[in-house]
Amino acid sequence: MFSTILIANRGEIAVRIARACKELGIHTVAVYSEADRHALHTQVADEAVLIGGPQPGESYLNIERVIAAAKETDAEAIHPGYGFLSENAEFAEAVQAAGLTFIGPPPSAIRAMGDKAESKLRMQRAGLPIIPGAQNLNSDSDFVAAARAMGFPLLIKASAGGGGKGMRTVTEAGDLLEELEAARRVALSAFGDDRLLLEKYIEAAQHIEFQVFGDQHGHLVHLFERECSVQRRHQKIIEETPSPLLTPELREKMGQAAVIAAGVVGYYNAGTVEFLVDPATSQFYFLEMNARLQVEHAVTELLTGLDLVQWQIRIAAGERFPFQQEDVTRRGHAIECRIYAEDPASGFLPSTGGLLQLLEPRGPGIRLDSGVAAGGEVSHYYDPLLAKLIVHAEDRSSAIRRIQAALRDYVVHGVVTNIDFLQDVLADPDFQDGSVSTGWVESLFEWRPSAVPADALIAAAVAELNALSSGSQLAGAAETDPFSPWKSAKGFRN
Amino acid sequence: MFSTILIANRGEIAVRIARACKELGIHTVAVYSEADRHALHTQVADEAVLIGGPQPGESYLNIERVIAAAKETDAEAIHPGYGFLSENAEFAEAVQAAGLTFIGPPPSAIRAMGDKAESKLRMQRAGLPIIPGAQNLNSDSDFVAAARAMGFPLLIKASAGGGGKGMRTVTEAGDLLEELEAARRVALSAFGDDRLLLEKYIEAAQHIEFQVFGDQHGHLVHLFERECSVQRRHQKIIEETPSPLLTPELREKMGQAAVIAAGVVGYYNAGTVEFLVDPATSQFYFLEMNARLQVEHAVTELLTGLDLVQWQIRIAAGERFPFQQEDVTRRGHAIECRIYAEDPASGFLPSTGGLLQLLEPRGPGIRLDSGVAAGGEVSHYYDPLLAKLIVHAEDRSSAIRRIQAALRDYVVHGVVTNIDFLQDVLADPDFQDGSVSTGWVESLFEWRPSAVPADALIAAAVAELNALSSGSQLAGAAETDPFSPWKSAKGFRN
Amino acid sequence: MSRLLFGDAPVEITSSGRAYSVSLDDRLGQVELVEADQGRMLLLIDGRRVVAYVSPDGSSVWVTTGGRTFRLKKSITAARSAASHDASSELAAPMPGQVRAVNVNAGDAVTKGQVLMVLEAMKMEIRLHAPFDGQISSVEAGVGQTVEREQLLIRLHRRDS
Amino acid sequence: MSRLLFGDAPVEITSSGRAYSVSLDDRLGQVELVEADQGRMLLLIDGRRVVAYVSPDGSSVWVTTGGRTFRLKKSITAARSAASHDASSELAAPMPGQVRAVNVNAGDAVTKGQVLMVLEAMKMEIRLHAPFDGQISSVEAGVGQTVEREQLLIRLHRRDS
Repeated sequence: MFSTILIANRGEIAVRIARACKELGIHTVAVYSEADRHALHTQVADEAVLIGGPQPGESYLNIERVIAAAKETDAEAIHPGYGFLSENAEFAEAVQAAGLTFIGPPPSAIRAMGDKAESKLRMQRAGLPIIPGAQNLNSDSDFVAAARAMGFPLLIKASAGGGGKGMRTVTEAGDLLEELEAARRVALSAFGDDRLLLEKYIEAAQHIEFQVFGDQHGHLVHLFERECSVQRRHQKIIEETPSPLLTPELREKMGQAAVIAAGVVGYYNAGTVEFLVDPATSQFYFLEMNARLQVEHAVTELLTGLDLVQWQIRIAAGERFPFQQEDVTRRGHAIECRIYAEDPASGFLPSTGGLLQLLEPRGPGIRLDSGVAAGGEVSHYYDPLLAKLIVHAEDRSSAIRRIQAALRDYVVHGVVTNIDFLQDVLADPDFQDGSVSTGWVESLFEWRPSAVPADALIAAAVAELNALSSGSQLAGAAETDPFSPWKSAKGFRN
Repeated sequence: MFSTILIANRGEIAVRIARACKELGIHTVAVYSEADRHALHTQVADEAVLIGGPQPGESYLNIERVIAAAKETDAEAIHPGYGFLSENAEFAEAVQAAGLTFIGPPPSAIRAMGDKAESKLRMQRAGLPIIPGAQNLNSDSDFVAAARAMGFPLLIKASAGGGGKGMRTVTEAGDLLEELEAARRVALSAFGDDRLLLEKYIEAAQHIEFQVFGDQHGHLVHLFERECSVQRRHQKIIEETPSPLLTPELREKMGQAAVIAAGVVGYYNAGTVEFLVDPATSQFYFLEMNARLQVEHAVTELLTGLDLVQWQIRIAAGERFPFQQEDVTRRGHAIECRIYAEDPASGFLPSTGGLLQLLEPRGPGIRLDSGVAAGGEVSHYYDPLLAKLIVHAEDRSSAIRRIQAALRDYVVHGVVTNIDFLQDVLADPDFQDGSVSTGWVESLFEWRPSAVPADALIAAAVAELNALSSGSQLAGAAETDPFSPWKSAKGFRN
Repeated sequence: MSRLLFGDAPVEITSSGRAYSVSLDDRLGQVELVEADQGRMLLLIDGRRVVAYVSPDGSSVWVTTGGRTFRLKKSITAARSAASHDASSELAAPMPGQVRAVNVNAGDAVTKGQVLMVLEAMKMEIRLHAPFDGQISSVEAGVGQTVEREQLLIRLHRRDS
Repeated sequence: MSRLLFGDAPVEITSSGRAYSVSLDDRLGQVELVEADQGRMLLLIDGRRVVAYVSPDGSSVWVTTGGRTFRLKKSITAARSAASHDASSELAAPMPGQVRAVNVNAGDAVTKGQVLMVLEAMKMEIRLHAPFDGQISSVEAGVGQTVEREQLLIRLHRRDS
């Protein structure tokens, strides 16, 4: 087993990986950018190395700096988390070339799955159903011709991408060129590669993905599905397992397809095979494979009782994954809500600022993977994910009630979050029925922020009056939480 | 289902019951004594009613006051938690007489199991093995004669008692009268009943108990065992499930015996049947049945995936318990450590004071049922249990590593805790082997507090120097945590 | 008696010790402040127990009650910012970020809804649209530039129609 | 240079800005205070990263480092309390509680180890034993009385032997 691991990430996933390492008795090294000097992930690691400026390209995406930090601290392996360098085959190869272990799949599998256009064709050859579309287009006129042939609505995707970034729905021909242009910009900035592909847009489709897990000795299983149809801007906000709509037969067929997909590219470690399911026909289509740990891995952990991050590390160290397909069992129901610093009332615009007050829910069956602490800052440089709230309960309706109760206890002041929005999604009859498709949030779910209740105005007035009359602000000390890092440190350093 | 429940308890269990109610959509009423005005359990409930002075007899043990509070707030049911009035048949009857529902077993079952002497004889008639002993003794000379006949070492127990209170081991005849006197005092004070019984002391025995659960329609199952052999002063400090020493055959036999024991007294709702197991002979003995929710119920919840407190409420409301014995499954391994405000270096003497700093662990598979918050006070009036740290993992060794890592993250300043002691128990080869018996902590485990490391002295010196030179205390603000209740309120109220 | 304005909601409040009279929407309520902890308040509003979490934040105040969080703008600021939104001829950055594209130059005529500039923040594209038909007076930021929240990006004026 | 005493451990410490020289057990170390948050400090001790949680508590200080918590008594207090334990002729309550039994009266001769009084605190019995062979001078608390921590309960003196 490794004695030291460098975690090449930030936020909640870096914190979560550090905990897995601690439990395995492994020393951890965090890396951080200048914007993250006081971030939670630097505090939970045994060591922390500054690797560059706040722009991702200067730090978290800087392969040389990350590897140099690992060498400096005698790390033997690097865990990339998700996002950043996690699906970068050059990075995985550079890690190996430096004599270190990359905790993830083989670079060849990353490369094979990283090109979304190429991987679709490969999966088609392996017998998996794929969504009709057009790849390897170059000129605008190629795109226009292909789009006309396919018909609208259609989807533009980044060939190199994943996680919904750069993905755009085009409903009429007139918007195509502008959307292509925008998608290219995002793709170039996010993945350093502006190639795009087109895909038929399947309406009312569900996004269902399968977790796969394999070791370096040829053993590969799936760990069941995750239902990820609640999305905004093509990014997931609520995930759950089991999927409320999957029949046992379809689960088995899709699970087998996921294992085939991973096997074709010689996959090992954790990966996720994404499918679109047309509920009208029960037909499923291979969408893409994410060659990394997924944001929503925790629902699978709660459902199966397995610690995926610890297994990632053990498999990277050469251990065998000891469970056969029939040994992996499901119990109860797990749901995750992603807590974003974003304003649902302004088109989910990210919100930045200092966390003036942060009260996080706790209780039986409640897990919170958080990347922030009271007093911390949410900057504009990185993804606005603050935390993931995950619950496990005996069945779906208990799990929904549990996560609703937990969200009611979640207080975040200083940045706008999507917590109230999540509450309204969870309470919606469509969600409660489990009949939500990927377009639901944007096309069917009508959301308005609640009117400000009298209680809130009264509380604000009492607090304000008190601040005025006492001369000191009633709640002002929340801005100098003694447990929040650094606030007081400034005075102390002088 | 009930619309309002009164929780007749305090501390972590009152907080835990309130959460179960919230998830079931039930309004909660807390009760509190004058010493608990600012306690956490009053903050998490929807309402809170002051019921009397700090002495338990004036408040938490005051049947009239508790029932009056329930009537006042239109509560329809009362959850007694554990301890206090939970095993008081008169209370259960008074609740019913007031037209309210008692969330627990029928008063007749509480009464039948409450008399430890009587219940032993009853279980013996039902065919359960019991420990040889003597009941219904009156004069000191009766006790002396019975003790001589049994031989030493022997145990003195309170007839009316439970939870180890008033229990004393006597190793030689000369100590008998003094120990009887002491046991009577404790029994009278704790249970209002000073009758005692004698029992053969089985050396190197293990304490293994079975959770039983039944509904009001005659359906009764067990939810597997809990191994509770790590005890100090006859009180459990670490519990786990599965028991590392139980064979599948013995588990099945004991589970059946537990269901028989509960059935004999017409039991329903949650209860626990305690056994002593002699590992030398694999013989087990019925010890007693606790007619209430157990402190350590959470390990069973994590093992089986069931929410016992929610089921207690649903069963009290008349629902059927839907699981047959074969439907209840185990997964992984769960361990609980009880976090006490007590000083292991001074014979586990309780420690009181204000919580100057409190950092609680969090992470995948970690559950913390806490009854306190930073800034709170630990008084001498009540049991010194601060919180229960419970973990779930794939197997016993992962669970041990997980709880060790969690304890390392647990910071409590202001009262002495048993955290370091627990760490040393967990790291001991005997514990790691799973071969610990009930006398182990006191007879075999040698503990000394660690020597103060240089790092701690250096940190204290730097902090102290800084406080001296700056004129303000470096860490002083930890004493006025803005999130701690009431500290600032005092100034505000003036 | 104090008259406070949160957004467009006027609240009149009078205190005597821990008791307050509050008038809101022509309804008068009696409020008792039972406990106040920095950031957390326990109130009795007409005898009903209400827990609220409150954090002042410059000209705003964050309030959480009943599991919902609101950012209330205090009167004057709120009025000013609403006005500037409607009548303004200045476009400012809605959040910190980097300029990805500038689609117009000074003097260009623009139509309402036209994308004038594209920012990237938190890996997301934010498009600045023309709020009315008009003409660009000046462009204050260039491609690649990092901008702060509220930083002026484009000035424009209404076209005489 | 400051000389501090925690329990019986002397620490000599000199500061210059955020850097400190610390002498302990005749070993000299270089310490840098990287970050200090109220209650949490990040130190570099001879280049090694150490996180410590510190809370002052009157004459004591609580320190957690490496997952272990210590209550360090600052010099003078510590010395005094140790002395009073050994030579004292006064027995005080080790914690707040209630007197359950008083087994002696003023004037009684007692032997070392004899139980003089029984307190109940947190549902636990605490027995006060005679620290030496001696005679009771006075009994300061009666059965049923609630006593505070450090409250005087019994005075006794050594028997001339």
